[in-house]
Amino acid sequence: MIKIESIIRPQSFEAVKDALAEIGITGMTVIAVKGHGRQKGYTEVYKGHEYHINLLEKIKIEIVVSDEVADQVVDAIVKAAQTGEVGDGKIFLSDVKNVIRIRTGEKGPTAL
Amino acid sequence: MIKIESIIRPQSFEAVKDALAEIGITGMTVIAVKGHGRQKGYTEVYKGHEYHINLLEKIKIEIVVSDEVADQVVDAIVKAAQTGEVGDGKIFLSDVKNVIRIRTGEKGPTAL
Amino acid sequence: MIKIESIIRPQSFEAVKDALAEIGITGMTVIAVKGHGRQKGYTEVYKGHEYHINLLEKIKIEIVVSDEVADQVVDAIVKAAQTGEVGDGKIFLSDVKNVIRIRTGEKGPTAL
Amino acid sequence: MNLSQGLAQLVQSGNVFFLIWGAVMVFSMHAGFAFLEAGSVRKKNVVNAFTKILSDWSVSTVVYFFIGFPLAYGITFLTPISQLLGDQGFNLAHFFFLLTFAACIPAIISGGIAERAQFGTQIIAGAIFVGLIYPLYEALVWGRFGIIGGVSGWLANFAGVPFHDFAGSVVVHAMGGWLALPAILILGPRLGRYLKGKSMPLPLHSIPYLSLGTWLLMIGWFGFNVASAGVMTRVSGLVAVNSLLAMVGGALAALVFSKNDSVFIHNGALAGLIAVCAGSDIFHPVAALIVGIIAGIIFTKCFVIETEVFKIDDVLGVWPLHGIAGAWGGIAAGIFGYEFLGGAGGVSIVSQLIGVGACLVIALIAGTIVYKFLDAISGIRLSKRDEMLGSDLAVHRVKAYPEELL
Amino acid sequence: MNLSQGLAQLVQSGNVFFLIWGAVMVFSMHAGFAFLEAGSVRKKNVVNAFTKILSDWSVSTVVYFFIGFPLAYGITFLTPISQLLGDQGFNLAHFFFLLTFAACIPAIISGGIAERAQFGTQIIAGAIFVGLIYPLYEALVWGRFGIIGGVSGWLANFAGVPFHDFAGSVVVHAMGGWLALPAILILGPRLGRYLKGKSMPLPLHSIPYLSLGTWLLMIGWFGFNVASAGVMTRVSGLVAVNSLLAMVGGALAALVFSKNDSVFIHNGALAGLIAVCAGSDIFHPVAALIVGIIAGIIFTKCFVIETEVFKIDDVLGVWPLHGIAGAWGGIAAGIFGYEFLGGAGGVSIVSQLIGVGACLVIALIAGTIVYKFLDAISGIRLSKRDEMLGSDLAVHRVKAYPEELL
Amino acid sequence: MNLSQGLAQLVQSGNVFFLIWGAVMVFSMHAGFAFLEAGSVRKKNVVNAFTKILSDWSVSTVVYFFIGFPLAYGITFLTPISQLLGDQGFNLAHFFFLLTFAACIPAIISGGIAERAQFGTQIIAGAIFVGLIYPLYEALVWGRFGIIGGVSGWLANFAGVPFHDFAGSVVVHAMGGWLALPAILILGPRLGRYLKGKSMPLPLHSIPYLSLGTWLLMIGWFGFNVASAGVMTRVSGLVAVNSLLAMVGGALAALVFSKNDSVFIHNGALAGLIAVCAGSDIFHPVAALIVGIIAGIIFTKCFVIETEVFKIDDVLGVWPLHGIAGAWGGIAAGIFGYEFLGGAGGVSIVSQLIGVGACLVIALIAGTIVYKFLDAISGIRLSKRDEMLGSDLAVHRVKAYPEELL
Ligand SMILES: Nc1ncnc2c1ncn2[C@@H]1O[C@H](COP(=O)(O)OP(=O)(O)O)[C@@H](O)[C@H]1O
Ligand SMILES: Nc1ncnc2c1ncn2[C@@H]1O[C@H](COP(=O)(O)OP(=O)(O)O)[C@@H](O)[C@H]1O
Ligand SMILES: Nc1ncnc2c1ncn2[C@@H]1O[C@H](COP(=O)(O)OP(=O)(O)O)[C@@H](O)[C@H]1O
Repeated sequence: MIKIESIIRPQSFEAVKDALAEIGITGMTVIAVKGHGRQKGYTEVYKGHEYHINLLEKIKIEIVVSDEVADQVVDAIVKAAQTGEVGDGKIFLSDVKNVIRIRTGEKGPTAL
Repeated sequence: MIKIESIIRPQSFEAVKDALAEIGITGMTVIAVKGHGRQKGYTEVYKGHEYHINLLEKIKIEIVVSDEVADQVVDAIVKAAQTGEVGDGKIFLSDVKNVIRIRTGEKGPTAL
Repeated sequence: MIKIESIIRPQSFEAVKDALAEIGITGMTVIAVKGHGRQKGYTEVYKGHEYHINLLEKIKIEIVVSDEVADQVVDAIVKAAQTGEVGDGKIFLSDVKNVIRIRTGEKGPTAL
Repeated sequence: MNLSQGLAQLVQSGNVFFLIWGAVMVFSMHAGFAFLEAGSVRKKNVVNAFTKILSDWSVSTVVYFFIGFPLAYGITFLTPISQLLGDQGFNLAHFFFLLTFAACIPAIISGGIAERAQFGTQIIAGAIFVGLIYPLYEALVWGRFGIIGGVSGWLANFAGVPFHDFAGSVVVHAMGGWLALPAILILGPRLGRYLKGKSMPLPLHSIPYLSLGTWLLMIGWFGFNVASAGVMTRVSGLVAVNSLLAMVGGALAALVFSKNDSVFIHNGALAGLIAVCAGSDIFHPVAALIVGIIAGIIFTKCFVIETEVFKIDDVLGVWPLHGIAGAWGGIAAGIFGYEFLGGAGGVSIVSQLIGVGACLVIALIAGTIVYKFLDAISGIRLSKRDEMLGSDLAVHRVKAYPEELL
Repeated sequence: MNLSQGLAQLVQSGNVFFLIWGAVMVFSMHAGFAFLEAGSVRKKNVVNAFTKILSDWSVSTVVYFFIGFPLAYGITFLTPISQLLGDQGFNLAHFFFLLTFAACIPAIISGGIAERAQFGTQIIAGAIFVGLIYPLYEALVWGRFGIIGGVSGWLANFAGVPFHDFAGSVVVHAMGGWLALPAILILGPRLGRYLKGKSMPLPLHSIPYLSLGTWLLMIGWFGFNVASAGVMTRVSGLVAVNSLLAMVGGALAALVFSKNDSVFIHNGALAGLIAVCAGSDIFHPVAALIVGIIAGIIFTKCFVIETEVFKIDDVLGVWPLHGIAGAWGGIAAGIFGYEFLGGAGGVSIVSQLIGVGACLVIALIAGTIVYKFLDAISGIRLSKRDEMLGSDLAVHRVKAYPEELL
Repeated sequence: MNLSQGLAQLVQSGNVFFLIWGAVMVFSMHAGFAFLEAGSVRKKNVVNAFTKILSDWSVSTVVYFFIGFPLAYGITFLTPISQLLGDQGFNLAHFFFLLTFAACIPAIISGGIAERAQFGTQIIAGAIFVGLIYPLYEALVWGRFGIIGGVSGWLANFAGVPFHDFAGSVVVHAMGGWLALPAILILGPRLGRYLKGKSMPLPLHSIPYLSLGTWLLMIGWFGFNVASAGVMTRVSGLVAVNSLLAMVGGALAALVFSKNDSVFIHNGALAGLIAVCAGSDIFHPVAALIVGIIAGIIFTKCFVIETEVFKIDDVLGVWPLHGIAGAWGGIAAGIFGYEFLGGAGGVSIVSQLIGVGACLVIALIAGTIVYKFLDAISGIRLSKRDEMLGSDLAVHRVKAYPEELL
């Protein structure tokens, strides 16, 4: 099984969720994060003192799927989250050895 | 070493923590997340406009342990977090290549 | 590619960010978490009832890099985040199979 | 217009303005009730706190206007407008001021039963209290029956002097606190509050809101007590300063006895204010300070005993706060009101004890009957599912911070 | 000093104090506007809400002091201090009180155009309204022209009695709401508010702030209406209680019609208060309750029609709230003001309709011209980038909670 | 009762009511101090801010009642109640009003030393200031010694007219600000505030709380200045409008000079109010506007110089705000008070400079001695561990939002 971690813009989240639903993916875990990358930040001033901030609000979506559908999921996310401007985010793929559904105790891909 | 990521209901958290303490696990990292799955959500109304919300509050616990104890940890979590109703959550297992304890610089399983 | 997850004290964050910038690492994702470990917590009193709290505020930094630079990154973090007292945190390393840059669709190490 | 007419009109204008000022001050205390509750519950019941207090206020206004006030004072406003305007609307201003007291009853109860009581039935219970039960006791003490509080009522004849409750330690606060007790007991504790006999205090949402609520209450309280003079020509600096000293006495006592606990210092200030109402017109300032100190200790100790020993889940501690500190205030008027303790005299400890006792009996009986009845008819507690989801989403279908995370 | 001088001086002092009290009450409503907006927008526009309201207030003060008030009443303060002090500063106190009304105009508009309007141009628009447009209509109704509202003005001659707007349902609220409408339309909806014709309400930041804002408004409103008597010797308990009953009527109607919605019950209370201003001195209390109930229903229904059917992105619903409920208040004074409906009489539905109509026409024309003009000159909307980043960071370079996460 | 008695009683009632109104207004400013500080510190010191302000208030009340007020005015309240009631408690109301001023001293200091000062020693320092130091200077200016401010005191003889400080720019604000300076210097900056000589401003918790605090202060300030008339019969619309214009002047100047900075516009409004106190009864409104504008610029510039150039970690900027703008207010009364600048006259720049100078000297000396002494005896700063943990958990063992994340 594969874990797909996508870091996207908050404003793309609704579109990504819809795109995933369309291809039948509903299980996911969502986390509010801050991202740092190439994207330019903004200036903050606190009582006369200027800062440059480049930790920006992002949304992280974690989805574990069976190996076969991973590519399809990645494509759906890329399509929905792409604006073409720096800061669109990244997707990381990694292996998951096992999954357990707490409700039933089931293990393996069927537990997804 | 194995990383155990469990997504559970917030109200199960205390019980899970106690169950882990009983088997000697105290190291863990806890994150407030939102989960989307089979569990039914609820309706929200904002100024006369209805929404169906199915991003629900969940707690994610990340625990890295040596391979031997992983099963025991999974069992403890399942037992403590199971209510039998949709939404109990999932546990994902994956490999961790190395661990470093920042305080000492130690590496490998003994750094846990 | 390798994913470096570091759990550090909030007050070390600025120093770690600077240390990473020095070695040319700017891509990272930051999450506010709570940590539980050996570090002593504190007592909280709520309306005459005492609690012992040992979930402490931590910062989690996730960085994905190519295999070659991983060690350098780990060293930089350890150096910047080390105080020598319990609670400095941990670094976990794990494999990442693939990376996609959403903006361009690029895949693999060059997408980092 | 001749001079004496001019003066009379000015007196009347002053009195109307004075009462409206007082009424608005106490009205603003209701925002205080709302924030105190919103700060003291969990995030999932914050919207409910705000909606409940405003709904209770609104329903109270209607029932007290049409039923409660006429019942207590024999004055109705269903008369031609010319009559209402006759005294520049003094009677209406008086109604407004007294409404702000009456409406405290559901606001007090609200804090005790928070996080698990149904919205609808609680509104009905509030309406019954403000329309009937409270005006009944009010009529006995301040109003047209006067049996307890009238200068020529039964108690005045029996004990020499009538029951003295200048600004409502007993009429308002003890009544509210002792009406809340049966409600709290019948409802039972919130889910998870006591696990296997162990007390597990549920964490509160926000100290800043709790503090804001307390400040709104403390500020408005000076309207509560000062305007209880009824007319501007009887305004008294003593009442203001006694209120002040009891408030700081309660705050300091709670601070010391709780070892710097923030929740207690805020509630301690309120306990002092609650206790001083009854005798604020007749205490010496030093006595007011002592009355407040004792009230602060009462709350600090009784709240812990109530929730930890008796395991009564009184969320905001309204029974020790309004109920016990209020009763203490009624009794204190019968102690420090005596001239040999520096007071202005004209009180009797016997009258005070009887007056307080009557309040407690009425409140306990009425509270038990009303809540048992409503429970039997339609249930007074949220379903388990709704309680877990929180009343914000279950009843009002909105969260306190709708924007939060996505 | 002889008695009659003493009395005269006391009357004057009372009047000055009364007006200052009222002015401060309404001043505190502006904190209410700020919190109502801060609670109703998204987190990224919260700082902007606070800064805007305080800036608007400040600019309004200056322009109304130097231009608006002199224009409306023919009184200037650029005279020697001895003259200003002649009447214990009564004229100055009067200015202060009326300023608090005038400054409502930009505060009302602010809530409708939130989250996408430019800071600078909006300040200028506000200055034009408070300096010129509002005083013009004010002069027609309350001020020196009196064509609409004067006892011997044109309308009084035409319809028998002048237009009656005791405390500004029309002069203040309808004016503000109908000035906001063109601004909202010219600006267009916020990004993402309507996607492919689908309405996607943007979640609000905080119900507690929304509630705090509402409470500040409700409390201060008693200054708004009561002190509209102008002098203490004309204070009226009826005005206070009518305001109260309309407020709770609006709240209860909104609660029922929205099925326990927290946003609506708060706004419903405000709708009731807005509607009752005009006739609060002449309604029977029961009529005030009805006027409020209708206002509560108006807001609940019209807001949904406006935003869901007409797809007008009026963030806080200021057009239905101030605009429509305000106009309803003006008309209601011409209905329930009649003696056969329990009112005090002296009104004419014809005058009310003409007065309201004049307000709407002036507001729509002025609003359209001013915003079109400013849009042409310098643009009135934030750039897309700034709107997405939020005006807090884009304009004020600070977030509402600077400390949050790192 | 004959007419002249009736009038006298009405005057007295009005005066008592007026002072109580003013006292309650200023009391509510203390909620403002609490929120201003809570918004300006980091989350881990929010509970401490609330607890500190309420504790300081409570201790101030007790020491000023028993020691400070008797010291300054020679009036004690340890007399029979009949005597206290003789004048309808006017003296008590007067005490209440002046207490609200005295209690500003620890509230002002609190904001400068936030986030690292010990709770206990700061309470003691506050008690010493409110019980002894402040009443001493108060007695010199307003009270029984009158050397500086009395019409026949030393300064009046020396410079022709006494020192003029109508509502406490100097007596209250400069005193507070200049007492805070030594405390801030002795404590040193918060951990991490200056790293290797680099200024690293610590992010503040919440602009909404900062704004709420500011609004509470702005609103209450009209009680501060208006009720400084002392009796209702001397109420003045000029004082109210001068306060208003200085406030908006300060706000607008800060807005412009800080380029739309939200923290500065709020503080600028306060700077204007602080500066106008002294001469609000004698300035022409246009002068008040100018005085406020200058105060707004003073704060905006001096705060940055203080914290960035001198590297003094004055968390809320109380020294530039209360200290410098307050001193400016005292001096401004000696400029714009002159008749040729539109003022009402009766001032002397020499008197003003001497009065201000005396305040600064007393404050600096007293502040240094008290804090050095307390530091030597028991330490005035939190331990490093406690400071890092935050005073909420270290001192009060509770977090501002106990419910947050688990
Ligand atoms: N090497 C990395 N490791 C972890 N997260 C990263 C990394 N690089 C980028 N990110 C995340 O992706 C987000 C977008 O990256 P950025 O470089 O700004 O834009 P882009 O992906 O379009 O080049 C960042 O804000 C950060 O959260
Ligand atoms: N494929 C998945 N990937 C990541 N997280 C998931 C996945 N499926 C479920 N989750 C997480 O587990 C939670 C519970 O899942 P849900 O389907 O609601 O119940 P159950 O596990 O009882 O079938 C979800 O809210 C989500 O956080
Ligand atoms: N086994 C583990 N799995 C996941 N996170 C851990 C684990 N052990 C420690 N952590 C994280 O690291 C933090 C520091 O650990 P702690 O034991 O307190 O100190 P130290 O690493 O100095 O021994 C913890 O608060 C927790 O967030």
